[in-house]
Parts: sequence; C-alpha cells; structure tokens
Amino acid sequence: MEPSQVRKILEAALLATREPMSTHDMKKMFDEELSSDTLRKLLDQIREDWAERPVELIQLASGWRFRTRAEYLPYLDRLNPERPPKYSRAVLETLAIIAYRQPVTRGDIEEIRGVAVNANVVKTLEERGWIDVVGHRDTPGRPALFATTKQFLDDLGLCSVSELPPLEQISQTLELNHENQ
Amino acid sequence: MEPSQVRKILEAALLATREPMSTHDMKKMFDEELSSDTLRKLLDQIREDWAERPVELIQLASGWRFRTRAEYLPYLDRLNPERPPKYSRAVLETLAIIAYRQPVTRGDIEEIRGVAVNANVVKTLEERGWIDVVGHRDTPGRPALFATTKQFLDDLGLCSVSELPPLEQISQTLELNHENQ
Amino acid sequence: MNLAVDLPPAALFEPVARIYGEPMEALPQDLYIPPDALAIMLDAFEGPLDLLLYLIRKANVDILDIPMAPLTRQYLDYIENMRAQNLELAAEYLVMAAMLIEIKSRMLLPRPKIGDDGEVEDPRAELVRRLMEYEQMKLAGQKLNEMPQAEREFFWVETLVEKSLHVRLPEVSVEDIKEAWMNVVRQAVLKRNHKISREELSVREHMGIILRHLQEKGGFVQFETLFDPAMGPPGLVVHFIAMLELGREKLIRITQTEAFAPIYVNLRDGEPEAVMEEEDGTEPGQENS
Repeated sequence: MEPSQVRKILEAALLATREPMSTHDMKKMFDEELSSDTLRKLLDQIREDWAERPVELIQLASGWRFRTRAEYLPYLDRLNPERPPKYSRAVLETLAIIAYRQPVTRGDIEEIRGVAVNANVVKTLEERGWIDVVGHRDTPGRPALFATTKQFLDDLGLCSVSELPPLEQISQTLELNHENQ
Repeated sequence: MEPSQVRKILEAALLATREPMSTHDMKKMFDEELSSDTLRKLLDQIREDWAERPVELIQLASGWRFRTRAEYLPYLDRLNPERPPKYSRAVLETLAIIAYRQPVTRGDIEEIRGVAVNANVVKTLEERGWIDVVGHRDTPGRPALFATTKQFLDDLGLCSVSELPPLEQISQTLELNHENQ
Repeated sequence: MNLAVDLPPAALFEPVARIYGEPMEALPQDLYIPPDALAIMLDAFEGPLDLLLYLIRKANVDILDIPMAPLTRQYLDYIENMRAQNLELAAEYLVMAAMLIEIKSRMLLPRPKIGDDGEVEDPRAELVRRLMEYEQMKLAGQKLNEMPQAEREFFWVETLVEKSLHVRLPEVSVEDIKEAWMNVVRQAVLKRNHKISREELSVREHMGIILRHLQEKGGFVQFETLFDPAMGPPGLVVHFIAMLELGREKLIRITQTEAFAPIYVNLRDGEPEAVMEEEDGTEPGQENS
C-alpha cells in the first residue's frame, strides 16, 4: 500500500475516533506489518499537513486524537452559552478600591473595607493582569503598593482611570440616597 | 472578519460537533450577520476543499456534518468489533412501511404486512430514535400515527425522505424481474 | 431466500400442458418439506402474505392472474403439514386460508359487472393488491438495510474539544466597578470611622505610572525624564502633582545637590530611612479633601 494511502486511512480513523487512539489500534487496520518507526513518521507528517487546519493532531497519555485548536473555542462556546462566570463581591470591591485609590496597600484595602483581604482575591486580580505591585510603602513591613494596569484599562475599554465614574458623583448619589432614606 | 477566517471557524465547529449542525447554529458563532447565501458558498468551498481528504462534509436532514468516506470502511471496520444491531425482516419491513407510507398507524402496518405487529418491533425502532409518534388518527381508539425522525435520515446520510431509494416497480413475474436486472 | 436451496423445489400446480399459452413441463407434483425443516420455514416467513408470495414467485406465475385453485391447495397443504407437526401457527395463516378458499369459490360463480363499461370484478383483486404492496415494502426494507448507515458503513467525525484550553474569565464593566465602590463607600459611611475623600483620580493614576516607570528604570531617574510633553499641559501638571504626592507619602525621594544641578527622583523602595522627615500625621488616602 502507498504510504499516502496509509496516511489517509490513519487520518480517517483519527478523525472519527471518540477515544484517543493507540498506535496498537492503528496498526490493526493494516494487513502488512507497520513498523512503529514508519507509523511515527506518518503521524508526524499528518501533524505537519494539518498545521493550517483548525484542528491539530495531539498525543495524549492513551493515544492520538485530533483536537480543535484553542483559538476556535471562543466561537464554539457561543453554541452552548453557559452563564458567564462572575467575580465575588470581595474581588470587585478590592478592584474598585485599587482603581480609585491607587496606589494602595493591602492594609489600606482592609481598612476601607473593614475586613481582612483574602490572599486569593489579590491573586485573582493579579493573574487576570488587572493589578500589579508598583512599589512598596516605606512603613514597617514595607507593604506592597497595588495599582491597576494598562490591561485593566484596555479590558474595560478605558483610556485612563480618570474615565471611571467620578467619585464626586458617586458620593453625591450616595448622600442623596441617604437623605432620601 | 476575513472569509477565510469564517471558513476556518466553520470547519472547526463542523469537525467538533456531536450532531449535525444547523445553519442557524453556524450563524450564531459570528457577531456580524452571515447571510444564508454566503454561508452556503462557504460550505460548498469547504466541501471542495476537503475533496482530497478522507472525510467529507454532507448535508443531512438536521444540518451538516463531516463523515468518513465509504472507501475507508474496510479499514475502520477492523477497529470496531461492535457493530450496530442487525435488524430482523420484521423490523426492516415495518421501518420501510413507516418510511414510505408515513404517517401510519400500527393497524396500517399490520394490514400491509398481513401479520400482527410485535410490540418489540416498534419499540426497537423507537429506541433507535428512528421513528416516533407524530399524532393520532381521528378514528375509534385514536391510534398513534408513526413517522420517521430526522435522526433516521441523519443516520442514513439523507436530507429528506424523498431521497430514499425509489420503490421497486413490482414485476408481474419473476422472469420479468430477471430480465430487468 | 436460502430456503429454496435447502429444500426440494416446491411446485404449485398439477402438471398441465399449457398455462397462459406457455408450456409447463416437469413441475414437481408435491410440496415436500422435511418435518424438521418446518419450524425453520415458519420462522423464515413473515406471515401468510410472505408465504403466498414465495409460492407464487417460486412457480413463476403472473401475479396479476393467479391460478387460485392450485395456489389454495398448495397453501392448505403447507398449513396442514405444519399443523400435523403440532407447530404453533399464527392465526393470520388460518385467516388467509379462509380467504383463499373464499376467493376460489367466488371464481366459480358468475361475476357481477361493475359500471357501464362492463368491467368484471375480479375476486382476486384485493389479494393481488395486498401481495404487490407487501412485496414492495419487503423489497424496500431490504434496500433500506443496504443503505450506508452511520456507525456501520461510515463514521461521524468528532474532534476533541477541550474546554479547559479556553478559560472564560468573568467580565467586568465600568458599572460593576462603580457599583462595587458604592458598596465600599456605603459601608464606610455606616461605620463612620472613615472619611472618604474626594480627589482628582488622575493624580492617583499618575502616582502609579511614576512608580511603575521608576521600577522599570531601576528605581532612579532624572527628573526631566518623568515628563513627556505629549501629556499636554494638564497632564504634565497632574503628573507633577502626583510626583509631589509620592514624595509626601514617602514613596519617592526627590534630590538636588545644588541649585541648577540635575534633579534626581528615586524610589524609596527598600532604602532605609536616611533622613528623618517631618511627619504630617496624615494617613494615606485621607489627605486632599
């Protein structure tokens, strides 16, 4: 059998399989002995050959399978929209404090919120790339100073932090609310 | 978005889908309006583009999906010792009557076959998802009317019941039958 | 039907010289079925219509002109054979037997004419119609079975979708931040142990920008390099105020060795307090009200 034919048969099987396919299984499809070396070369060829396609051949613990490339997942997500994940109130309030009062230390945040700041909250925001440490305050313990990043502004569609709703307006609204109550 | 990018996203989705994909679903993946015309052209392009590959894009009753080409069956067969059940003549004849004469009641089927319809026969076809009850005939007892499902067409790689093989012209004698062959 | 191979050829009719003008030669006289084959045969037929079709097709006669007498005899023989073997026979076989006898007897009677054109009703018409319809469906069933079927003749393509490759992150809007801030303020107001100041937000943003810039430059820059004319006059002013604010909050040190010498700005990050400066007692975040 022509190697190109063998390759096509392998492709057909790998595209249709529901479970990662072992090389042992692949060999089962052919009458002639298919050496592990040859098979490996064919799989590499397939991998290259599909480089421009939206699926990629990958090797998993239990075998080989075609997988949808990660960049297409956002589109597939729209087919079965799940409820978008939400940040907890603690995360949002911490973010708001950092955004409006930057640069601030964890102590500042705790003082303003009146509760201890969970390490995960800060980590979540750091991992998102929305806050980072811009320095350390020169007080005992030299606490880290957090500020929002450019990415935070980009993700929220802002040019500058000053485009956030002005505090004055917020406070006024709040006072009005209080008067009304 | 570039048409080539739209095409790749469509390919990714069609390769990953677990059931035939409707054009309505395809459109859902894109922000911009995708006209049915454009979509149809892109699908045709994909079909051509995959002409040399061992899988083909086909249109089914409930949408589009990639499947392995028939010529690869002998090889793929060696991987799947488990095959779908072979149906008895009773099941096949009942299926044929429902497919070609739908909607029909159990009484209609019995009339044509000349024997009582075993409850298991109907159950087998229902469990396969190939037939279902689409209504009741307005006669005493209000018997259920059976019809074939989209899944039946999908499983046979068809778009519509009209694509079923045409019914044989029944020959008057066996000899005539032979001459025709 | 492999039945025909296993069994001696079955014959329907008495040997007659000619039927429908065709000579009929050497047809075996009887339907002989080995007793142990009967059960298998019964299974092989889907019912009386199937059995009749078999007999008709086997004898090679015109289905539109079925010779009722021999067919009925043949059929009854078959049924009788099975009953003799005490095989359980579906009721439909007996109903069909009665029907065949009825048709046969009606064939012997003068037939009533239907309509003006003098067409004669054929007692076999209904049976023929049913046989043909049944045969059509029987063949259709075989054809359906021969069609390529998913997971039998072809397989669906289904690539792996690993959702974990794409983590959906929560989306936050400006509104959410505002809402969160209002929550913070509301709580602070309730506690009354905090004064929330109103101040130019841009100053605080520029404080961050300066700190970040200093960090990138190794914590030490010339004063002038902090200011980019592209900021425009308002931006430069805010930037300058931010620098002063940082100095006041002891986050940076601004030094000049003598008049008109270069001014340096450096991060006080990690640097021990060299000069004691006056404490103004303000807490960060409380000034400028």
